[in-house]
Amino acid sequence: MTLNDLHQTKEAEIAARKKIVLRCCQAAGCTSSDSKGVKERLEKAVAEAGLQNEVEVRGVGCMKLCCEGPLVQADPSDALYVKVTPDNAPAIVAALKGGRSTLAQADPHSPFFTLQQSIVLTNCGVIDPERIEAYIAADGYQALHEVLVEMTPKDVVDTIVKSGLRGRGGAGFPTGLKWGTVAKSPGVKKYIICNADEGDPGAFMDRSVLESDPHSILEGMAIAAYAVGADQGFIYVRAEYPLAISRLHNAIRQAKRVGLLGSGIFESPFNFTIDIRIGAGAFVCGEETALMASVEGKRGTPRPRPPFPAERGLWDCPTLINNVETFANIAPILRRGADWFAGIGTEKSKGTKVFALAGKIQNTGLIEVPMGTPLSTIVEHMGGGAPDGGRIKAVQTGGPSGGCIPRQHLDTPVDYESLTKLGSIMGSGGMIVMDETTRMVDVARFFMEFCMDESCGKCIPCRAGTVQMHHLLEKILARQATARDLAKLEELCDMVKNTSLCGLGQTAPNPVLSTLRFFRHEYEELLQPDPHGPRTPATPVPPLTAAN
Amino acid sequence: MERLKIATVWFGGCAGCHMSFLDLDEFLIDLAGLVDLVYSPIIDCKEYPENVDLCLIEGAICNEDNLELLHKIRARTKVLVSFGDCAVTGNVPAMRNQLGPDNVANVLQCAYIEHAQENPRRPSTAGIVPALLPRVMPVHEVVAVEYFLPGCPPAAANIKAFLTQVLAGTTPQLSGRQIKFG
Amino acid sequence: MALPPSPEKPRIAARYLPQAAGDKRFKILEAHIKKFQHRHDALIEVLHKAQELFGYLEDDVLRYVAAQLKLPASRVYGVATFYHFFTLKPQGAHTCVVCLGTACYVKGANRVLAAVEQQLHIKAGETTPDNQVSLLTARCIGACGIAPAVVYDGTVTPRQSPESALAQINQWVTP
Amino acid sequence: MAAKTLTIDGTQISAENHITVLQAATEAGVKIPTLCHLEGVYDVGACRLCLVEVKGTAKLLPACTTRVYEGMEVATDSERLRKYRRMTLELLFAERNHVCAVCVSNGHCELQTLAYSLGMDHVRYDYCSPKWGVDATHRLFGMDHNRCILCTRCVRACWHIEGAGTKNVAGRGGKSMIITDLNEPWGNSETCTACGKCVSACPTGALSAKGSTVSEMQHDRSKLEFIVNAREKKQWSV
Repeated sequence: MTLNDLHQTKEAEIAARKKIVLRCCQAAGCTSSDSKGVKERLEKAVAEAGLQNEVEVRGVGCMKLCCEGPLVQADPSDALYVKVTPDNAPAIVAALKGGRSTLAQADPHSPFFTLQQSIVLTNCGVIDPERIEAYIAADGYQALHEVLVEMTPKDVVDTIVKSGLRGRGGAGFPTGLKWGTVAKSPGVKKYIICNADEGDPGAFMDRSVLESDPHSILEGMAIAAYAVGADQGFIYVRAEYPLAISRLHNAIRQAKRVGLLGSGIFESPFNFTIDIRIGAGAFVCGEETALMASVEGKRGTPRPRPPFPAERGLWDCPTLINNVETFANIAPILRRGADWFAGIGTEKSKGTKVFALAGKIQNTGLIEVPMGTPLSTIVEHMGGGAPDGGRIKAVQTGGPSGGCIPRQHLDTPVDYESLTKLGSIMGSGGMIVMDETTRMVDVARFFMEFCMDESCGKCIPCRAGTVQMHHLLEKILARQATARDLAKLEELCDMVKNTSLCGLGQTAPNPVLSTLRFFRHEYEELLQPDPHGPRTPATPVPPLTAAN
Repeated sequence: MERLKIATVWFGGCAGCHMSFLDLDEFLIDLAGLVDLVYSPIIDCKEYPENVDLCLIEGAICNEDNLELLHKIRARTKVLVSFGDCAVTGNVPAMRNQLGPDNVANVLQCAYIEHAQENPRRPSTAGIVPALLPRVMPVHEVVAVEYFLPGCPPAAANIKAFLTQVLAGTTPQLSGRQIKFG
Repeated sequence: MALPPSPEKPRIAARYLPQAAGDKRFKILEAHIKKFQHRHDALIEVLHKAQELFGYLEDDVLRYVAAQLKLPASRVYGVATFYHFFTLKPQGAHTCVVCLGTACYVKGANRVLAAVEQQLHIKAGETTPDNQVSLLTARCIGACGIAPAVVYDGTVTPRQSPESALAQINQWVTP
Repeated sequence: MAAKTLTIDGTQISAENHITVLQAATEAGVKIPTLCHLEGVYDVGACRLCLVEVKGTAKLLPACTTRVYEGMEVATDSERLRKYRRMTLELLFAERNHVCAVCVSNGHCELQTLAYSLGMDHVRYDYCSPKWGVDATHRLFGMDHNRCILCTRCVRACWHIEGAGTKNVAGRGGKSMIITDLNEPWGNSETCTACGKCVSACPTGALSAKGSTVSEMQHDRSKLEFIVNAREKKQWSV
C-alpha cells in the first residue's frame, strides 16, 4: 500500500456514501438486546421503502448512552432513537421522509453528549468497525504513513513526550518517557503489548474502543513499534470480550491484507505483526509483569520491578506495554500535533479521558471529557444525577484499586493528581456512582473480597493480608468488632500497601482507606465496646507493683 | 512493700506449662518468699479472688467455663500473661478448628462414640460438663493480654527470667529463643 | 532409588486415552497445537481450545496438552488452575456434551439439547442438583460425518435424536 | 569488575557490580531476614521480609532482587521495617496451621526462628485454621500442606536445579498449593526423581523425610548451594 492507495480508498469510500445514514449500535451492550435484529429489520425496511440508493444502514460501535440501548441514530437529522426493537424499524425509516414518529428518542443535544470531547471515541458510534475502508475514510493510517515516511523514531518519541500524554491504564506514567526508555534499551528484538485486560468491575471503556474502532489500536501500536524499534506486537484481551476479540481478529486480517501490517509497510523497511493473546480470567494480569508472564503462557504472577519491562520484558526483551486508550490517543496526536493535544486538559494531565459511567445514576454509558472536568459536571450534568430523586453520596473511581470520593468533593477536577490527593486514583476509567442507600463499609468489603479472590498468592502481604482485612471487615459488618479490630485493620492497610509486590496488593487497601477517610463514622457506628477496655500499644501496661 | 498477688490458671492444655513452672525448683522457694499465690490448680482455692496483680494463663479457651472464668480473671487482674503455646496460639487444642464449624460434633463423636470401649454415649447432662465452644481461641482473642510467654512448654529458665524481671519492678522483656514457639 | 520401570509409551493420546480413539476432538486440538508450533507460550491458547472442545479440562486433556507442548504436567496444571476461565472438574458424575457445530446443528442438535434440558430441568453449562449429570455444549467435536453427535461420559455417540439422547440420559438418573 | 560504593545501615561498603543488596549486606556482615530466598535457587522477591529502605526511593525494595548502585544508601533495620516483618510473620502463622509443638521441624524451622528473632511473641490476627491435607504417599518423603508457606523454594529447586519440573504451584491466592505433576499423589509421580532437593530446600516442616518425628527434621539447605556451585562454577566446596 502507498499513500496514493490510502487516498484512493478514502475517496472511494466517501464517494460511495449515501445521503442518509442510519447508524445502528453493534457493540456488546446493544447487541445483547438484539441490535443485530434491529439492523436487519432496518435494512429490510429500507429496501421495502425503495430507499436503498439513498439510505445506508450502518452497523457502528458504541453510541455511548448504553442504558437506552439499542440505539439508532439518523444522519444528518440527528434523531436519536432509544430502546429500539426490530418492530420499530419501519417507523424509523418512515420518519426519514419527514413522517412524524412517536418513537422514544433521546436528545442528542443534552449535556451527556454536548459536554463530551472526543479524541479516543471520535470514530466510536460513527464508523463501521468491521471495515478497514471506513477507518481509512476517517483519515485512518495517515499518521502511520507520515511517521514511517517523514519521521525518525526519535521524532515520534519526542512528539509523544511533547504531547504530555500519560498512560491511561491507571498509574498515569508519562507515555513518551516510557517509549523513550524502550527505544534506548539495547536489544535486537523488542515487543509491543497492548493491555486490553480490562478487569475492573464496572469498567467497559476499553471494550467499547476495541469493539468500535479496532484499527485505531492497531495504528497506535504500529506507530509505537516504529518509535521503539519493535516488530512484534501482542494484544492481551480478556476472554470475556468475544466481540472485541472477533473484531480485532477481523481488523488484523484486513490490515494484513492491504499491507498495513506485515513486512515493508508503506514500502518502508518497517515490519510489524500483531498477535492476539486471550486472557483467561485473572485480574492480576492487568499488572504489566503478570500480563507478560501470561503472554508467555505461564501463571500470571507479577515479579519485582526493576528490571522494568522497558528494559527486560517479554522473554527478557525490552517491551513496551500501554493500555488500549493510550494507544487510541497516538494516531490523533500525530495527525493533529503535540501542541493541539497538550492544549487540552490541565497542566499535568493532558488530553481527554474516557469514563464508563455506571451505578446509581440516570445516564449510564460511555463519556469522554477533557482532563480537569469537575466530577460534578460528569455525574450531575452529564450523568443526570442519582435516579428516583436520590442524592449522590460518593463516586467510586479506579475500581478495586481506587477510592470513594464523597459528595463534598464533587467539585474536584478529574486529573491524576487531584484524585490521588483524595485517596483515589484515576484508574482505567470506571466511575461508579453511589447514593445515600449505599453502605460504605459494605462497599469496602466488596472490593476487598474482589482483591482477596484475585490475589495471585505470590507475595505474603497481599495473599494473607487481604484475607485478614476481609475478615476484619466482615467482623465489623457483623457488629462483632471492637476499636482494637479497627486499629488492626488500619495497620494492615498500611502494611499491605507498603509491602506488597505488585499494584494489586499495593492498592488493595485503597477502598478501605478512602472510606475510612470520608466515612469513618459508618465504621465506628458498627463497633462494639471492648468490655475490658482496649489495651492497644497506646495504653501502657500498668506497672507491676503490688495491688493496694 | 506488700507482696505481689499472683495467680495461675489452667484452661485447655496439658498442664505441661504448670509442670514447667514446678521445674523452677529452688526458685519456687525464693518466689514463695516474695509473692502470694492466691489462685492456682496447685493450691486449694475455689473462687478467683479480686485484686490479683498477675495471672499466668495456661491453655486455650475451649469451653464455656473457660470463657466465663477468663472474663472474670480479666476483670479482677491487673496483668495477664499468656503462659505457653496453648494460651498464646491455641496450639494442639485448637487443631479441632481445622475440622470446620461443626468440629464440636465431630470431636465428641470421635472421643465418646467411635473410640469408646464400652457404653458409647455423649455426656449431655446439663450443668455438669461445660459445652465446647465452636472454635478454640487463644486467650488474647477473647480479652486483652499484657504479656506473652510462648513455648510448649515455656522452659523453666524463661519463666524464671520473666518472673525475675516482674519482681524487680521492671517491664519484662524476653527476646530471642526465650519466646520461641514450640 | 530405582524408579518403577517406565511403561511402554505409544502415542500419548492412545496411552492416556484408550477410549479416545474415535474422539476427533483430540485431532482438532492437535491441529491447534501445531498451528502454534508446539510453542510453550501457546499453553493458555491451547487450554482455551481444549476447554472449548471438551467443556472442561479433564486430567487426560491436561496430560495430552503437556505431552504435546513438552511441558511438565505440573506447569500445565498450575496454569489451568490459576485462571478462573478454566474449569477442571466435570460438575456431575456423568457428562453429556452436545455438539453444536454447524453440521450437528443443521441436523437437529439444538432439538437434542432442548430435549435433554427439559428432561433434566437444567440448562447447558449446568449440573443437576443431585450432581448426577452435567450438561455441556461443544463448538465442534469434529464428528461431522456422524452428526448430530453427543458425547456421553467421554464416548462419542453418532446420529442422536431427542429420543435416543433421552434413553441414554434416563439410564443415569433415577426417575 | 567495577566496584560500587554504598552504605548499608550507615556503614560504607564496597560491593561488586551487579550483585544484590542482600549479597552486599551478607558480605558486609549485615543480616537481613529472608524466607523465600535460598542460596542456589533464583530469587522471586515474594516473601517481602527482606524489604529495605533505599534513600531516594519511596517504595520499599526487596534486598534479594535489588541490585546495588553507586552511592546507594540502604537501611535494613528501621522500626518500620521491623514492624512490617513481624506483621508478615503473623500473617503467615495465621494463614495455615503452624503448630510448632507437634511439627517435625520444631527447633530447625526458619519460620519459627524468624518469629522469635524478630520478637513476634504472639499473633494478633484470628487464625484461619484451614483444612489442608498431608501427602504421605511418597516412599521417602512427606508433604504437609498445613505447614507450607508457599515460598516456592521446592518448586524452584525442582525446576532449576533438578530440572524435573515435578512440583509447581496450583490455584491462586490463599488457595494456592504446591502440587506434584497433575496434582497427583506424590508417590505416583512419574517425573519425581526422588532426589530430595525440594525437601532440602523447605524452610518449614512442610516437606520432610519419612520417619522423622517431632523436632527431628533438619533440612540440609546448603546442599543446593553446593550442587549449583559444583555445576556452574566447577567448585566442590563442602
